[in-house]
Amino acid sequence: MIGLTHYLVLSAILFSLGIVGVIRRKNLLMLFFATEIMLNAANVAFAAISSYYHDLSGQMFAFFIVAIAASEVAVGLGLLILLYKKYGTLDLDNFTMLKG
Amino acid sequence: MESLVYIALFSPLVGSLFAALYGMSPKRLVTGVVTSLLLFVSFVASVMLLQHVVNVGPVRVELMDWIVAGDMRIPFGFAVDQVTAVMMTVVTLVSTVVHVYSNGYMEHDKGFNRFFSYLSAFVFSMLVLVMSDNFLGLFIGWEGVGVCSWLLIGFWYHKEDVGRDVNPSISPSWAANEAFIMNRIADLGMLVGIFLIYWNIGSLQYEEVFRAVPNLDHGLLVLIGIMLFIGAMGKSAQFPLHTWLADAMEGPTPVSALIHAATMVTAGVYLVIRANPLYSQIPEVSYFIAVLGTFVAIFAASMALVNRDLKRIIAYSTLSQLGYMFAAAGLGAYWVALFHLAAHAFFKALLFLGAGNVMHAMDDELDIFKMGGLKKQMRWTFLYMGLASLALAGIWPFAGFFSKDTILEAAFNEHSYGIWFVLWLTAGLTAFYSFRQVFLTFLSDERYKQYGFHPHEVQKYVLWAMAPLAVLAVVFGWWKESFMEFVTQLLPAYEMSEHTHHMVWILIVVTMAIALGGIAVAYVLYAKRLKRSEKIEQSLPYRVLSNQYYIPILYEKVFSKPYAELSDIAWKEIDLQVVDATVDGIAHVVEESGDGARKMQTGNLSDYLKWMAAGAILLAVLAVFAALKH
Amino acid sequence: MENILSVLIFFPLLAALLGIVVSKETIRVYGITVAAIEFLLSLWLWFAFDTANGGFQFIEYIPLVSDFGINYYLGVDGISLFIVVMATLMTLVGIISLGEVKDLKNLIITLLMLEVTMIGVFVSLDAIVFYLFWEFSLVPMLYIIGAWGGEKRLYAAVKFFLYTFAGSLIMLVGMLYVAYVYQSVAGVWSFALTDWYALVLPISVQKWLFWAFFLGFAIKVPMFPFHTWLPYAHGQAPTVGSVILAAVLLKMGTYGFVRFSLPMFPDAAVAYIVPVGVISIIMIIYTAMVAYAQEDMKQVIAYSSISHMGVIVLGTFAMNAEGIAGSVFLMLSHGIVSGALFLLVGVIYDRRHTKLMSEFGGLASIMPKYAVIFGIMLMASVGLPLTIGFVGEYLSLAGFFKVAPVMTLLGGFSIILGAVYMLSLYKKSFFGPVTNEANKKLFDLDKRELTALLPLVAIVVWLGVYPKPVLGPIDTSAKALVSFMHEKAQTPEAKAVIHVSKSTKEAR
Amino acid sequence: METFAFYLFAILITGLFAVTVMSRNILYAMTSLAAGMVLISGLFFILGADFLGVVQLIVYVGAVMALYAFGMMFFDATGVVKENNGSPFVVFLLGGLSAVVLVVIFSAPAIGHNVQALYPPVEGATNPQAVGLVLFTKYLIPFEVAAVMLLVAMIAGIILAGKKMERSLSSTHDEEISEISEKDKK
Repeated sequence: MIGLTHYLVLSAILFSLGIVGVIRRKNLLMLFFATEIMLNAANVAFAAISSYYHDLSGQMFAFFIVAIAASEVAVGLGLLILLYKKYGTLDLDNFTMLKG
Repeated sequence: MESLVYIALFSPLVGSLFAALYGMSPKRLVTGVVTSLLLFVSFVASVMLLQHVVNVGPVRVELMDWIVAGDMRIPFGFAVDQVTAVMMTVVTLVSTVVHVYSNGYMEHDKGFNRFFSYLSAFVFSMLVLVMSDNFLGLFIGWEGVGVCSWLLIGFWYHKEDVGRDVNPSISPSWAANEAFIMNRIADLGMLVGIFLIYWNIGSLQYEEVFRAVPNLDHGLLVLIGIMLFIGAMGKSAQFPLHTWLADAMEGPTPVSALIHAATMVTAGVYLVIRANPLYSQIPEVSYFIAVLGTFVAIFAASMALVNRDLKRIIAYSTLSQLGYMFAAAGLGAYWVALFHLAAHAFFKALLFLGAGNVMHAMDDELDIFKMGGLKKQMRWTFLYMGLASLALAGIWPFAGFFSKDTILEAAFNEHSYGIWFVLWLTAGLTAFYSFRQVFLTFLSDERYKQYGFHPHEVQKYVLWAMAPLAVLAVVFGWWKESFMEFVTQLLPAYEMSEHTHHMVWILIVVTMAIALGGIAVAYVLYAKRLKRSEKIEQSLPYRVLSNQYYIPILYEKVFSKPYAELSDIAWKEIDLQVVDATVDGIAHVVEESGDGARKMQTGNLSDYLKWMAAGAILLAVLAVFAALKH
Repeated sequence: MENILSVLIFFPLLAALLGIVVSKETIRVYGITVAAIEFLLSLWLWFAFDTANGGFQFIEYIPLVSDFGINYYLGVDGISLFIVVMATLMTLVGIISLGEVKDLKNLIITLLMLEVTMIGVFVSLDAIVFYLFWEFSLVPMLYIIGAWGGEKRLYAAVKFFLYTFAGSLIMLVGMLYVAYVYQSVAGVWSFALTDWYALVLPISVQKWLFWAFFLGFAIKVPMFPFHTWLPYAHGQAPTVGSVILAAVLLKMGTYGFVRFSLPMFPDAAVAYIVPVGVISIIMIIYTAMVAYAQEDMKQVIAYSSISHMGVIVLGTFAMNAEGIAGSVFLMLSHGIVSGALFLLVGVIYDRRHTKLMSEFGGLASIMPKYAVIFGIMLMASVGLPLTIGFVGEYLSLAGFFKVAPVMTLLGGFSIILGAVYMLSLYKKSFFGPVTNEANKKLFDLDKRELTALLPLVAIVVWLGVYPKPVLGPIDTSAKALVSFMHEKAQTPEAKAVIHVSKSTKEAR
Repeated sequence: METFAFYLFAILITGLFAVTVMSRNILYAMTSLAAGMVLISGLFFILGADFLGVVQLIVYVGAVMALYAFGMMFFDATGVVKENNGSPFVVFLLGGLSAVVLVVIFSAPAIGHNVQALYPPVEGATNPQAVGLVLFTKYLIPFEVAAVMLLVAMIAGIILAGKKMERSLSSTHDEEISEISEKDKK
């Protein structure tokens, strides 16, 4: 029988995959992909909790997360395009303006 | 009578403020004249008060409250009783003479007006000191005279510091600071004494304190007595706080006459006399005072034996005479101490003023080896100084004879033969060094000629001004009986035992003999001409004496220098290197760690994300442990 | 004029804001006028003050955050009254003394803001309001040092700020804890000092809180070994900054002892007389020695300030009316005297642009008026009777003698060592021949400088001869404080040490 | 059946996302991401969150992936991405650790069993109906805010990636910008 824990563990694994992607990849686009994975992992957890507790709040949160993900992609991609136009690359190693 | 008290007290202050108005302008005769007149007014008022006290009794006035806090209530209260009346008369008389004298002496000085301002301020402080009816009021005067003495010793402040071998006092400003600081050391003792009195008796009024003294614990009284005496030691330049007095001779000579001979330095004696109800309860402290006084008497006299400096010789003799006074007071003969104090004020002031005349004539030269034979040019001065020296040496019928002889009698009477013997010996030394000085200055060969001096007598009015002192130096002793009757209304009477009465003539003869002997030795050695012997001058005792037992050098080596070095260490090594460095070190650690942490800021987003992930994991782990704990 | 205290606080604030639109030419007149009006207002406060009443007067109370018991709660008693008057006086004197300074307008506005915070500290009876003013006072001073200071001004300003700030944070923790304890006892929050006074704390708690407050105050005082910010601050601050810093800001620390530590933690205060006394004595003797070693006139006076503050702390911990009244009076006298001394050093610095004593010598011959006023202030500083310095020093030491005679004897070294460094300063700079050519053409004090200095000279003499108008109200409040402490103290040892005056007992 | 579906989906999603994270080719990465998201919607359906599943399909797989696809046209992203992936040790340590910790946390039996549902699904309504009821009553304001946010994001996307992309408005001075706009008016 599949319980809540199964879903949560799956969500945790997916989230960690996202973390791996975020810290491993240097291409900004790939970073975006990894963030999407993390967001989806959260969604899975929310949906599962919502379902097992019979409470729609979880789905609501998941729903808003989807909205945020969409906005993020829209703005983020715009920024990425600007960045690419300006520097011709999306490799993070080339952006070290914040160096302290 | 109240108004007389205020007139006597405040006219010097008015004079001082008046002169201060012209303090920065060039010489105006009017300041000298006005202050002298006001001093005379004060003197007249003092005499009238004296008369009033003789005929009617003590006067008490209270001006206003000064410090009121907690249970402490200290008024500006003034009481004129027998002792105060005597002191006031002596102080104002000598001050008046010195003021008039200074008009001549300071004639060509740039700071003429300033000088009179200081001088009158001093008299005011001295009057506050003697007239106050409580210990803190006395302390006002006590510190006030200290400051005026500082101002006056350092009067010629523009002089440069020179080495000790050129001038043992280094410079007027140095001597002034030395005097002030030494007095401060003693004042701390005095303050502690005052605190002890306040917290154990609850008042600082003489009346209440002395009323309460018999009921107090003996150990406490000893402590109070010692503390107050420490204060007295500073002001009266007793060993070991004596070095400032000789250096104070850097001040103008009238100042030396007034402050460092006649009045201020006797304040310590006055304090002991004033606190006689206290000191008569603690014989061991009194005996210590007597012994110390005796020691200082011979100690100072020995330094005077070889000194070549006209003023320093007199300064040492002052020190020595102060020792006599303390000896008398310590032996319980308070009225004798007061009597000697008054007599000493007259003849010592006269001696100093005479020395001032000589300095004036010799263009401020002080070395008596460069003088000699001055009696031709300075007949009156010679007369005055001769009289004063006779009085100092204690020759009948001059004032010093009566007072000093009574002190010796008292010592004999107390069976303190040691004290008697030392004082007796000192009498001989005193006679010797004072006449050594007189002979070397006024008789013997005219050595000044080879140094190109052209001595001349001072102005007539100056000589006239000195006359009252000269008269008193001669006749004051004749009033011994009436003086005793008067002051013993307040002070304990001192009765000689039968035995002493029998011995009294023998004592007088013995004392006179040694005094005359001293004069005779001085005559033989110095009256004809100055004979200097290399061998004696190179001998160890001579060098020890002429270097004041090396005490000033010792103080410099033991106190001043180490203090300065320690201060430097405290600042440069401790304050900057330890205390401040610790503070800066803490700041540095913060800064360094910040600088170290800066390396995390590579500017690469990946690294930031790694740090973030690590932080998030850390938080999650913490959450796990927190959950496990519950 | 029921709300005179608010007027005193907000008038300079408004005036400072208005000052922004005042033209540069008239700003000096404007500043002097504002400061003078403020001073007159504070004088009015003094005259309207009921001297027979030892408690708080002119109380104002407006709830700010009533849920947490934070209120706009003001009031003065005899202890704070004169510090307020001195703060307004020294600001006035400071503004008058300003010479040709760059950016005068901003300086005057900053000084007025500083005045706001200083008065706020001394009149607020709510811990939070007190703390706000306490911290705000750092900001104008930071600007004054940092913008108008000497070469190392940034270092000095930052050190001043961070050091005092760190201390007061610990004090804040203490305050919050007291409020917390109050809440747990009374059920409601309150930061009102009068409520806190009524709170009897367990002795173990008192001891911790005592040190928390102590650290905040001690750094401000500044007590050894937290004093090292002061020489830098003084050394780098412009004259007017040093004047205000020495005269008023340092007093906030000792005032804090009197206002907070003593009535709130009487048992702890008694228990810690010995450590506090030892620190004070180290501070008196050690800084006096350091002062003697200095080469810079201003540093001598800066270190002498620390030394004198030691005597003030001794008086505060005397636990009797004599000592506390004496220490409060000494706060005033030290404020006026050290303020004047800093002004005097500023005078010579304006002329020669150096403060090193070795550069001078023989100034008494060239600048006699200057030398006279310096001399008077010097004598007041070393505590000569009949000057303002003596009364407070004497009473403080006399008071402390009751609790610790031997320590008082050591503390009394201040009168000796004070004379040593001050006289040596005077001798080095004023006596001796004029050796430095540059000094020969110096001109004496001008009218502006005399206007600033002569009132201080007058006060020094007046309060030295007749301190009663000031000492009286202080004494009344000090007596009230001591008898309050005596009642509040729990341990018999503390009750034995706290000495209630006979007159108070009789009145009861 | 459900068990089988869950494990199938779980393994497939994990595998696909792992490809996304590891792949050097952006196109592969994107494709596997899209596929993974489709499968996630499958999970939603299993959980009975029909509406969310549909939204997931439309928004993620439809809109977002389409956006990425369009976005990629701007980049030279067809080929292999050249990256300096740093030390894999740190990466996998952190990733592994986070996985372990999260799994530990989530698998812990600490989850409450008597949780009161705040907004239980309306009896008898289908999932989209129930969602609609809650969304337009209790979550109306957040919903509107989200809508505004989407609008803002849309405008921002257009502005950022829209015309005059050859000029960077954020890194030019104010004067230059006004100059440019004046030129444009002419």
